Parts: sequence; structure tokens; C-alpha cells
Amino acid sequence: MKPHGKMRSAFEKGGRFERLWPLVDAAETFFFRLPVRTAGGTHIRDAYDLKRMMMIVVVALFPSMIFGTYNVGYQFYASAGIPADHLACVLKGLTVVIPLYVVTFAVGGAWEVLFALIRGEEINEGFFVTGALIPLIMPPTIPLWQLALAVSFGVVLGKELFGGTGMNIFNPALVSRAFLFFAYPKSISGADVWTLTGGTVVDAYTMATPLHLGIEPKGDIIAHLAGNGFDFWRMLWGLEPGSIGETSAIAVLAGAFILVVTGVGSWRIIVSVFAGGAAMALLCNAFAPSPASMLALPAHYHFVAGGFAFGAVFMATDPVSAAGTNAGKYVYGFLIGLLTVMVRTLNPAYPEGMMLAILFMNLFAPLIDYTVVRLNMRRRGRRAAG
Amino acid sequence: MRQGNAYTLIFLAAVALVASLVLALAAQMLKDRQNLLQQADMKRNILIAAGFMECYADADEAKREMDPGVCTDVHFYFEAHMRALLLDHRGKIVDEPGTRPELVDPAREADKPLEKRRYPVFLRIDPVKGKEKISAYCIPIYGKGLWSSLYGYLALEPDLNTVKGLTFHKQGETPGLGAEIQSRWFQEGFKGKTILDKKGRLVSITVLKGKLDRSSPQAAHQVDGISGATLTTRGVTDLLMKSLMMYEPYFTMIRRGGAEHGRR
Amino acid sequence: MANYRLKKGYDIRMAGGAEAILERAPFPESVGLYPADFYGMTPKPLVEGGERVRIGTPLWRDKRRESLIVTSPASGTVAEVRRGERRALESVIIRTDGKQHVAASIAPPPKRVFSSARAEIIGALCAVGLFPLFRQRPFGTVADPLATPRAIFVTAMDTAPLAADQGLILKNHEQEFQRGIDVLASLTPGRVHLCTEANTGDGSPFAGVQNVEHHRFSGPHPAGNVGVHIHHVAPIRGVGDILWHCTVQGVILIGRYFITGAPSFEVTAAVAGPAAARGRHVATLSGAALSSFAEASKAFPAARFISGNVLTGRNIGPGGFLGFHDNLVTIIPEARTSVFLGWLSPGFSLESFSASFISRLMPRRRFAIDSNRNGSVRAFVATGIYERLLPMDILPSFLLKSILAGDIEEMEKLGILEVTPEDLALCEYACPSKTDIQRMLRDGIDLMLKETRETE
Amino acid sequence: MAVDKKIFLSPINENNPITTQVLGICSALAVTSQLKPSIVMGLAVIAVMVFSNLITSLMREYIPQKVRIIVEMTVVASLVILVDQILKAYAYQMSKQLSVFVGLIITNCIVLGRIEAFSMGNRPVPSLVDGLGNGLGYALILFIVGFFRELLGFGKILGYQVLPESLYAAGYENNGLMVLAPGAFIILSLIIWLQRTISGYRED
Amino acid sequence: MELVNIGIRAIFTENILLAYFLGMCSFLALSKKMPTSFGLGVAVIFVLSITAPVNWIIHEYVLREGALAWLDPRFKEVDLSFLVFISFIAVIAALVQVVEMAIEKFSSRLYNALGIYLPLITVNCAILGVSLFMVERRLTLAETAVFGFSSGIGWFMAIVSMAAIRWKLRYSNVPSGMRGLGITMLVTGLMAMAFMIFSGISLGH
Repeated sequence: MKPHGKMRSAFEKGGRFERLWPLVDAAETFFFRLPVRTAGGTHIRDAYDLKRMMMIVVVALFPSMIFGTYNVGYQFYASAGIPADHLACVLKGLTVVIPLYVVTFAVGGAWEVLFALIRGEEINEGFFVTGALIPLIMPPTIPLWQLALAVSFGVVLGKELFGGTGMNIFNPALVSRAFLFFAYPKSISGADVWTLTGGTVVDAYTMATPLHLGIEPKGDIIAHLAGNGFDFWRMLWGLEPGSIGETSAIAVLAGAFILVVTGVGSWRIIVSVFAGGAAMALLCNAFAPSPASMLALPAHYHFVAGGFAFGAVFMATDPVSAAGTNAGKYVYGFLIGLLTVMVRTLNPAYPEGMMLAILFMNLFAPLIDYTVVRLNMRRRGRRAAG
Repeated sequence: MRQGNAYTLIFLAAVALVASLVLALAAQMLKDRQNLLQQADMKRNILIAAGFMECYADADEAKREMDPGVCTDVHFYFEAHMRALLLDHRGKIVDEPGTRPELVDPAREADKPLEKRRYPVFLRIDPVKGKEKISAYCIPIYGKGLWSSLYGYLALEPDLNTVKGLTFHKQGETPGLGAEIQSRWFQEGFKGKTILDKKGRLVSITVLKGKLDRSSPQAAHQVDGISGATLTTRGVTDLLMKSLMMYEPYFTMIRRGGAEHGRR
Repeated sequence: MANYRLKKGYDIRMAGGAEAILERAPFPESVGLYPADFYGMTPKPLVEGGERVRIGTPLWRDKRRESLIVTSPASGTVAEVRRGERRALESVIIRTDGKQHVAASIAPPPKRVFSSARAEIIGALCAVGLFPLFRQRPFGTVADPLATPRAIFVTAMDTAPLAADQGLILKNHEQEFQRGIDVLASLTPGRVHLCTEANTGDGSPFAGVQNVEHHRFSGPHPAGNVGVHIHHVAPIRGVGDILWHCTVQGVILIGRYFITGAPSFEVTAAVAGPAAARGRHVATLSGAALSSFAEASKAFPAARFISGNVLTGRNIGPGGFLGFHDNLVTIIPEARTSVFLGWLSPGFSLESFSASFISRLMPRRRFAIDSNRNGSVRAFVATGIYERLLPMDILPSFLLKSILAGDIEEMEKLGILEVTPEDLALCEYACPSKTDIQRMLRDGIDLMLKETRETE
Repeated sequence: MAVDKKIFLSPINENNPITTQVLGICSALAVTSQLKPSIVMGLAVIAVMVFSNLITSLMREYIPQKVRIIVEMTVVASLVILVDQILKAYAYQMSKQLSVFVGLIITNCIVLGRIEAFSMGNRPVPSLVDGLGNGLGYALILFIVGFFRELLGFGKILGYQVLPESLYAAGYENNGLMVLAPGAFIILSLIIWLQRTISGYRED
Repeated sequence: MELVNIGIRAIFTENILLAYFLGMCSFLALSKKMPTSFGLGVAVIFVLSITAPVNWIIHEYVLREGALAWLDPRFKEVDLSFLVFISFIAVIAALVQVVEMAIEKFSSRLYNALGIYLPLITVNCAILGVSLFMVERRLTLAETAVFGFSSGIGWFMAIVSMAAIRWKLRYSNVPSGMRGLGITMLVTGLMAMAFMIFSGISLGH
């Protein structure tokens, strides 16, 4: 069975639409496992490929996507003080999430296709994961034109100019978010952007995220959070204001389970991010001047607050921008966790630290790898000598 | 090429001599002008706070800045309309001919021992019915924002309670967030607010985290906050209180009618 | 005697293993030799089409080391000297005459096999064309007769998919094997290391072999690769540190020559693979035409004939010839059909190292793997998969990147001297980016080889 | 005269000191968040380059080889001090904005680079032209960076609001990233990309 | 605590290279290979730690307005601050020379490692920049020492991580016009963005 039949030949080499071949090719490889035979090298190949890998990440993101969609609607009705059933919440959420996804994939896909056409290469599935991630790390109120700019920035400057998928130094989704963070800070920081509201907000509703409340706690920090309705269990479940996909640690954990079991996400990184976060939180706790300080926030609160879990599971594990060596992964993850808690507790400018911490460690991942490789060289040198 | 040591030394000496002569000459010639401009810069900020001209970071450059070449205007205005005083920590006027009040740096003063600190005050004098009348008191305000020091001036009406104007002329806060303290809407918000409560105690002005609730009994001492810039606005609240506290002895004296206004 | 338990690696669950029975195959009508089997040699042909040859008649020799020759495994007439691109020698095909005449130039081997007779022994091995059975590390080239190896490794195990049974190869040739080992021992001032599978215990057919240092390896593929053995037993110290290695079959051929006094290229080979009509072991000639013993099952309209295993072997077609170093012919089906949304399938019937397929839960199941590439070629992504498949203290992805960057110093420091493409073949199989890892490594080795030969 | 023209024009485009020669990016980028300081900085660099090239070219026959660099540095440093003094006396606001970066023209490799590469071996007039050309090529990049950073970061050009109010009313916002240091690097990298793609210059 | 804050700011928030663009020329030209970058980075730390305090002393006791009062009260009015640039650059050049000679004399190993980078450092604007900033920010001697050293650390971190990134980028398919300078500049921009994570950190605030 040959997909697309005769039409196809017009796009092949020498055909009328030769330049558009990558488009056809992309569609074909997307829908079909093609009978392309091995040539040279091994005669058989593992059934696993990058597309499979990326699809698994996307599948692992489903819980967060679904919960996030629901939560956007839930927060909308809660802020307005209107009682609403689950279906209403989901429908309201969809009116927000679908446009975000449409814009993200339209803009990101267009750049991807443009660069593939310029280079005359195949269009690859590289944008799938990035595209699935970006809306999930945005506040529900993000203006679409800013999102479009951020996606362009992330895809072009964060990835394509480095040579495309697999060559980038920074995680493109994070570059997009960091771009928004510095270019349009009003849209992605502060207390007002994390809930989609209908204009009026009822008194009982807290707009700010738990981390935002933590900047200047009144009294004991845990009591302060609880006083605003944020106890540990609510934060774990994630029915709270925040970036669309980040609020629910449970949904993220479900995704983490998929990633770790299938071996797509590095458990080394995930575990060491949490270890680093815990270590720094304990250190901060020890130096906390009073319980009424962000420093006193216990580690397990950090884990469920903001984007910690989401970042650890979906962002830090991006194999392209993370450290590539096993030893390096521990260091890389640990420092991400450590930096995140450090920024959250010591840098009042950024109540959320996860995304910037990962971006920062993206920067140092090559150095970590370089060091590990050097150590390997030295060890090998000694072994050969002895 | 000439390589002799003697030649080299003589050559170097000659170059050094010529260079230092030229530079010293230039420095000498330009010094007065430089000083004048430096003072004009500070005076301009004071005039802005006192309400002589508008200056907002979000306004057009043309409206904001006077032509630096015409700085004599600033000096002229300043001499004609402003009177500068120097206070000590008890609010007493001191006479120190060597110190120019407009060049006093609050950051430096804070490092000195209490007795040696100097607090400048600038009075706006307007002729009313042929008599000179004080129409504003300007004081420098200074403190830490989120990650930079904020410098500005606060002008009070003659009742020493109502705010006439406020300006920040130096800051390094987040563009789009903290840097909004230089914008028109933020600074306009202070006009007409009062710093004393009903019993006459200093309460200063608080920058809120969110929007101002006009019905609140505290509304007269509060202004709208900048969304997302909690730390900067908290810094502004702090620095207003601290700066006003320093002048409280002097202001109290005037409010009681006991202070002289010195000469300039 | 030492045991090495290796954890890294993977045994591909492939259907179609050869049965443990040994048959005598009909005498092949033709035999053929491929210069490509002799890495590191630049062939200069010594025969023309139509010329009569006998067992041991030189077919070509190396341009650099003139004593290094490849000889005919059977007597007959040269049917074709095939040349490929830029007139490079591609193969030499001989139509056999059924007789087993030995070339007149062949002298009997030296009687004494002591190290004092080393030069003589090497001369004799070269003359009959058995010397290329030795390959050398670093780089995996055909051994250099002028070099003195620090040690010689004999790999008596093969963990590659559907590999031939080493016990069957040895069966009935124990004496020849022992004699061969003794010859090997005279060629090196160091030791002869015999590496066998650990799990066969004392029941191993190799247990009684004398005059060797015995090492036992256990673990998944590539635990049977000589590169892995060398890495753990006697790691290579530098470009000039030379080790030789030889297969069980090679040792038997050498021993047989020293016992009978005449060269014989009779070998045991396995026929295997999901598309093989009858998977079994056969006794045949080195270089024998596949048509004489291997046939594809009718169930598969298109099949690929591979001399060697599916990871490192060469696609030679049904009309090809058994490779010089190979003991295996693998026949696999060619990929033919598109599968709609194939990458979404849960994967009950797909073989994969990745746990993202349900099949990973079925360790006993065997799969009829075809030649599908299963995806498009992409840039490297550091998924950490390579690192789980190479039981050596080497960072494969960084080694490959240094090759891509052409940084010779870094390649050497990262261990290019310790590996040959076969050691990374499993990484190539599992690579989700479908990159040609063996090709890349080959390029790196070519570059290193060129560099060292220039400085020679 | 044709030679002079080439000396003058080549550094403005295909042999641009910043995008091609990779010289002297240091001190200048920091002041490019707005166009006006970029222009002043550009002019300052041009002035220093022209005069330092001219003066060293005039002295080139007399400078002892050993102390060549010291003499060159003295000339450059003196010129920079002059520029700084003049700025302070005639454009105080601007000199405050440029702060230490005027002084850093001294260590701007392009100045010393051109003296060493050109004016020490050429007659005064071509040296002057070379200084002018390189200075202009350098300033041009500053202008472009400053232009885009001010336009995108503030919506203004030279302090005048150019993006219409209606745009803001429609939801547009100024791009804060452009005001920050990363904005300068990113814009410059894009300029380099564009310039090199057009001129075909490649680096391995 | 103030010293610690100055250190943190100089390394991260106000990284001399990433926030003030100083030392870009050598950063761009010499970050291709790790050993070079490492050597240069160490040399910059070394030289900055020495020149900043020395320049502070010279500024405090010779150049600033009224600095010469310690010689004679009559010099109270003397203001040599217009000589700041030329004196600083002279001090830097001289010190680098002295350091180079000292290293050559005492440790040939260190000289082989650092020697070749030292002459390059004189024209590294980061060195002069740190001295000028220290004047502008009116730091004390202790603060200057910390500031100089930390600025060096910040510069070192930037060039070393850039060298590692370029090592990783070696085989990347970067568009031809972007190769070398362009991509390095872009990475520097993203690096500057990542470093902003620390802006706002201040201990004991």
C-alpha cells in the first residue's frame, strides 16, 4: 500500500512541487510506519524512534492537560462565586486552552516548516513536545499575540538557529517562557494573572498563587497559606490558581510514572531535582529567622507549589538540553532543585524559581558533561597506564 | 627606527608632558561649566517635584527634558523661586557655606554619624500679593527598592501634610514592573494625599499591593500599587516613611510656627 | 581463571535460531571472497579471470605488507574478478572443480611450535593464507605480520543475535583447536586468553583446553565481543599497543594445517533467521556460495541474505558467498507494508529495547524482525540508551560526537582504540534517531588509521 | 582616491569591525538601550578613532618600537579623557547616562587594533580616512541596535513616541526584554546573521 | 553580609560580562577551546583581584578631589580626577607586566599556563571597567577587593560555560551566517537571560 498514490509523484524529486516535498514527507511519516528498509549498518532496527519517544511525553502530559483545562474553568467560576458543575468547568477551560494550543501549534509549526523548507530537510516531529508544553506553562490570561511572539522566539532563537531538533542548548519551551517573563512581565508575574476572571472577584477568593502569598507571610507561613485556603492537600491536587498545567502535582506524578516506566524520562534527573530541593529547603528551614518567613516553608510544600513538580518531570528531563552523562544528570538535577528553592526563598523578585533554574542549568549542562567526560578520560588514561 | 634608550626616555617624557598639559588645560577650562551642569541637573529634579515642570518617564522626551544647553534657565528658575536650607538631625538650620544643599547625597549622609548628617530642604517661594510666600517644601527621598537604590524628591504643600508632588529621578527596577514608579499614573496618585492622621501623627503614605479602595478610611494615606512589583512598592512605602521621619523634627517646629526659614 | 559478570547490553529477542544439528552441506559449485572482509588491507589482485587456482593459490596481496596474502579456499577456475567503483576490487569468484588440490607452492608447516620458531610459523601461515584469520586491535584491522602482539585473544563465545553454537563448531575438532592454541602461544610473548561463556560452567566444551588463560564472561550481548573481553582483561594502552584476536573457527583452521600439513578451509556455519527455510548448522567451505546451503522460506516473498549476524553482517543477496570470518548466514524478511499510525501501536508484536512497548513485558517471546528502519533519521539525542548497551568504561555518545567533530585527540582519549563498529552495533540497533553509528565509528577509525600510518 | 574610498567604505559593510572583525563590542553595547546615547557613543568612538589614527600616523616615524604600545595608549587615553570632559561640560545628562562606558573606549580593541594595523604604517590622510570608516562602521551597528532597542523597548525613537496610542489601546505592550542586556546580545546576533548572510562571510 | 551581597551581585546579577558587556572581545575570540578559556578565566580573576584594590588606593590617595590633603592641607582643592582613566590603564598595564615577570620568575608551570594570556588582559575592558565601577559606586577598599575578585569569578564562569557550550555545539548544524560569532552572541544573550534568575537575591534584605 502506497500512501497518497499518484499525487505523490508531483512532489517527488523533479516533480512540479519538489520544494514542498518535506510537507508530504512529514505527513506520510506522521501517519504511517513506512516500509523504509535499512541500508548498511545493522539490518534490523528497534521499533522505538524519536517520534514514539515524543508521543510518550505528550501522552504523559495528558493528565496535566486535562486537569489544567478543568482547573481553568473551576477557578473562573470560583472567582466569580458562581456554582458550576464539572462539565461547565471543562467547557470553560476549553475556551481558554484550545486557542492557546491553536496559536502555539500554528506559529511553531509554521516556523518549523519554514526552516525545513529553507534547509531542504525533512520536517520533523521536534515541535510536538515543545508545542504541547508551552500552553501548560502559561497563565490562562496570557494574550495570544504575546504567546505567538514567545513561541516564535523559543522556536527560532532557542532551537532553529542552533541547527534544529537535537542541537539546541536551551529548552525551547523554557526560552519561550523566559522571553515572556522578561519582555512582558505584567502578563506572567504578579498576583492577578493566574486566574481567568469574569471581571468581578468575590471576597473569599484568593487570586494569588501560594508562592506569591509566601513573599510576605503574615504569621506562621503554613498557617498563612492555610488561611488563604492553601493546605498541603489542595496544593497537591492542584485546584488553585497557577500556570495551566502546573498546578496539580498528582497529575504530574501520573505523567512521571509513564515517563519513568517507559524509560523516556530520566529518573536520575527527576529524583535528584527533588533531592536538591529537599536539601536546600532543609537548609533554609534551619536558618529561618521565624516561622513567619518563606525560609520556613517545608520541602514537601515546595514540591507541590508552583511548577516544581512539572519542571522536574517534564522540563528538566528534556534529553537535548539536560546533561547527557549519568553522573552529570545527578549533578544537573540536584542543582536545579537547589536553585529553585533558593530563588523561591531568597529572591523576592521571583516567587517561582523552577523555570529559570532549569534554564540556568541548561546553560551549565555542557560544562557538567565536559567535566564528567574529562574525568572519564583521566580515569581511562590511568587504567591504560597501569 | 630609533632605538636608543635616551631617545626613548626623552620621547616618553615629551609625550607625557604634552598629554598632561593638554588634559590639565582642558580640565581647568571646562571645570566651571561641568559644575554648573551638575548642579543644574539636581536643581531640575527639585523644580520638577515642586511642580514647575512635568517629568515622567513615560512622557515624550521633548516634554520631559529641557535643553541642556539652556541650563541657565534652570539656574534662573531655581534662584528666583527656590530657597535651599540645610538642617541637622534635630531639625536646626545650619550654615555651611562649603556645602551645596542640592548636591547632598542622602546615601552618603546615611553613613555618617548622626550629628554630622545634613538634611537639605528646598522651599518654593511664590510672590503672592507682592509678598513672598512659601508654596511648597521639597525634600529628597531615598531608599532601597527591589534591587536598586531609588532617588527622588517629595514636595509638600505649606500645610506640611498634603503632597504636592513626587518624582523619582534615579532607579534601576524591573522595566515594565518596578520601573513604573517613574510613570505618570503612579506619581499622579500621590497628589493630594496626606501624611498625617487625624491626630496629627505621621503615618506617611502606603503603596498598596492592589487597587485603592476609595471608601476605606485609610484612603487618604494610600495609593494604587503596581501589579507584580510588590517589592519595589514596598520599598517606596518604606523609604517615604523613613525620609519623612528625618524631617519630622523640622516640620513639627514649623507646624507649631516656631521655625525660621533661613536665607539662602 | 576469572569471571566477569556484565550487566549492560541487551539480547535482541529474535526468532529463527539455528537448530543445534550439524549437517554436511553439498560441495559448493563456486566460492567467493570479498576484500571488504579484510579491513586494513589494500588488495592488489594476483589472478585474472579464467586462471586455474588450487587451495592456497594467492588471489591478492596487500599493497603495504607484501607477505599478507589471501588465498583460494578451493581448487578450480577463476570465474570473475569483480571490480566496483573506481576499479576497486569487489570480489573474486572461483568455479570449483570438485577436486581438492593444494597449490604446489605450499610447504608443510614448521614441526616445532615454540616461540623461537615464531618467524617461521608466521611465514608459513602467511603463505597459505591463514594469517588473515588474525585480526588486531586497535582498529580491528587484519593483523600485521611484522607486529608482535602483547597477547592473543580467542573468543569462544558469540552473544550476537542467532549466533552459531560455538560448541558445535568445536565438536570433532578439539584436537585441532588445542594444536591451534599451541601455535598461537608461540606467536606472542604474552598470554593466550580464551574467553568463554560463564553459564556453561565446567560442562563447557572449552573446559579442558590447555596452554591458555581462561576467562568467563556472562551477560547480554555484546558480552561475547572480543572488544569487551580485551577491555576487561587487558585494556589497550595506546596506538602502538597491539593485541591479536582469533575466532574458534580460526584456531581450528590453523591447528588443522599444523596437524595435517596442508591447508583446509572447511568450516562450520549456522543458517538462521526468521526467513530461513531450515535453520541449522552445516559443514561447508569458507567462502562457499550460499546457494549450496542456505535457502529462504517461501513464506517471505522478499528476503535479505546476510553473511554474519543482523547487526554487523553484510547484505550479500542469495547469490553471495559466506564471509571469510563468518560462521553464520542470517536470512530476514524485507520490510514491505506501511502501518497506519504505527508509532501509536501498543507494540505487542514489535521488538524493542525500550520499555515503551508492551512487548517489553514478554521476555520469552521471539519476534520475526524484518528490515524496517522503523523511523526516520534524526539528529543525535542524548537519550542515555547507548550508555546502557555498552559494557565498557566508555561514553559512546561523546565518542561519536568527537568523531563527528573530527577531534583525533579527543577520540583517542575517549576510547576509540578500544572499540570497533561491532561493539557499538547494538547502540545502532536501539538508536531512536536511527543514525548510522557503525558508519560513523568506521569513519573515525579510518581517520585514526590514516593518521597513524602517516606518522609511521 | 579610489584607494581612499575603499579604505572608507569597506569597514562599513563587508569588513565591518563588529560583525566581521569581531572587535570592540565590549564597551558599546551597554549604552544602546536607547538611540540617543548610542549616537553619542558612536560619535565619541568616531572622534577618538579619527584623531588617534591621525596623531599616531603623524608620530609613527618617531615612536620608539619598544614603547610603541604605551605611547599609543597614552594618545588614546588622552583623547578619551578629552571627549569625556567635553561631554561632561556640554551634555551632562548624556555623560551621566554613558557613565563609565566613555572611559572604556580606551580598552576598546578596535581603537588600538586600527592604530596597530593601519595608522602605524600609513600616511596621515589614509589613516584619518581609515579611522573615520571604521568608526562609522562601528557606530552604524550601535545605531541599529539602539534604534531597535528603543523602538521595541520603549515605543520611541530619540525620545519621541512613535508607536501610536491606538496600538497600546489595542493591547500592545513594550517589550521589556529589549531594555535588558539580553536584548542587546540578541539583536546584535541577528544583525550579524543578516549581515553575514548578505555579505556571504563565513566563519568555521 | 554587605560584602557577601557585593560578591553575589558581581558574580550573578551584575555579571561584568553579561550585564555590562565588558570583556566581550576576548570572550568571543577565546571561548572556542576549553583549556584556553580556563586559562584566560583564571588570569582574569588573578589580575582583577590585584588591580582593583591597587587602583582604589591610587584613586583614594592621589586622584580624587581633595585626595592629596594627606600630603599637605594646601592640596585640599586639587582635583586630579580627570586623570582617572589614564592612571588606571597605566596601573593595569604596569601591574600585568609585573605579575607576568613575577610568575615567570617563581613558577614556570604557572607561567606556561597563564603567561600567554596575561598580555591580552591589559586590553580586556573588564579590568578597566571594574576599576571605574568601583569609583562610580564609591566602594570601600574591602568592598573593592571583593568586587574585583567576584567580578573575575563571574567572568570566569561565563567564559568556561561558553567554552563548554561551544564544545557541545561543535557538530551542530548552525546556519552558515550564524556560525561562530553569531551563535556565540545569541548564546550569550540567552546566558544573560538565565543569569537574571539571581537578580533580586540579597541576603539579609
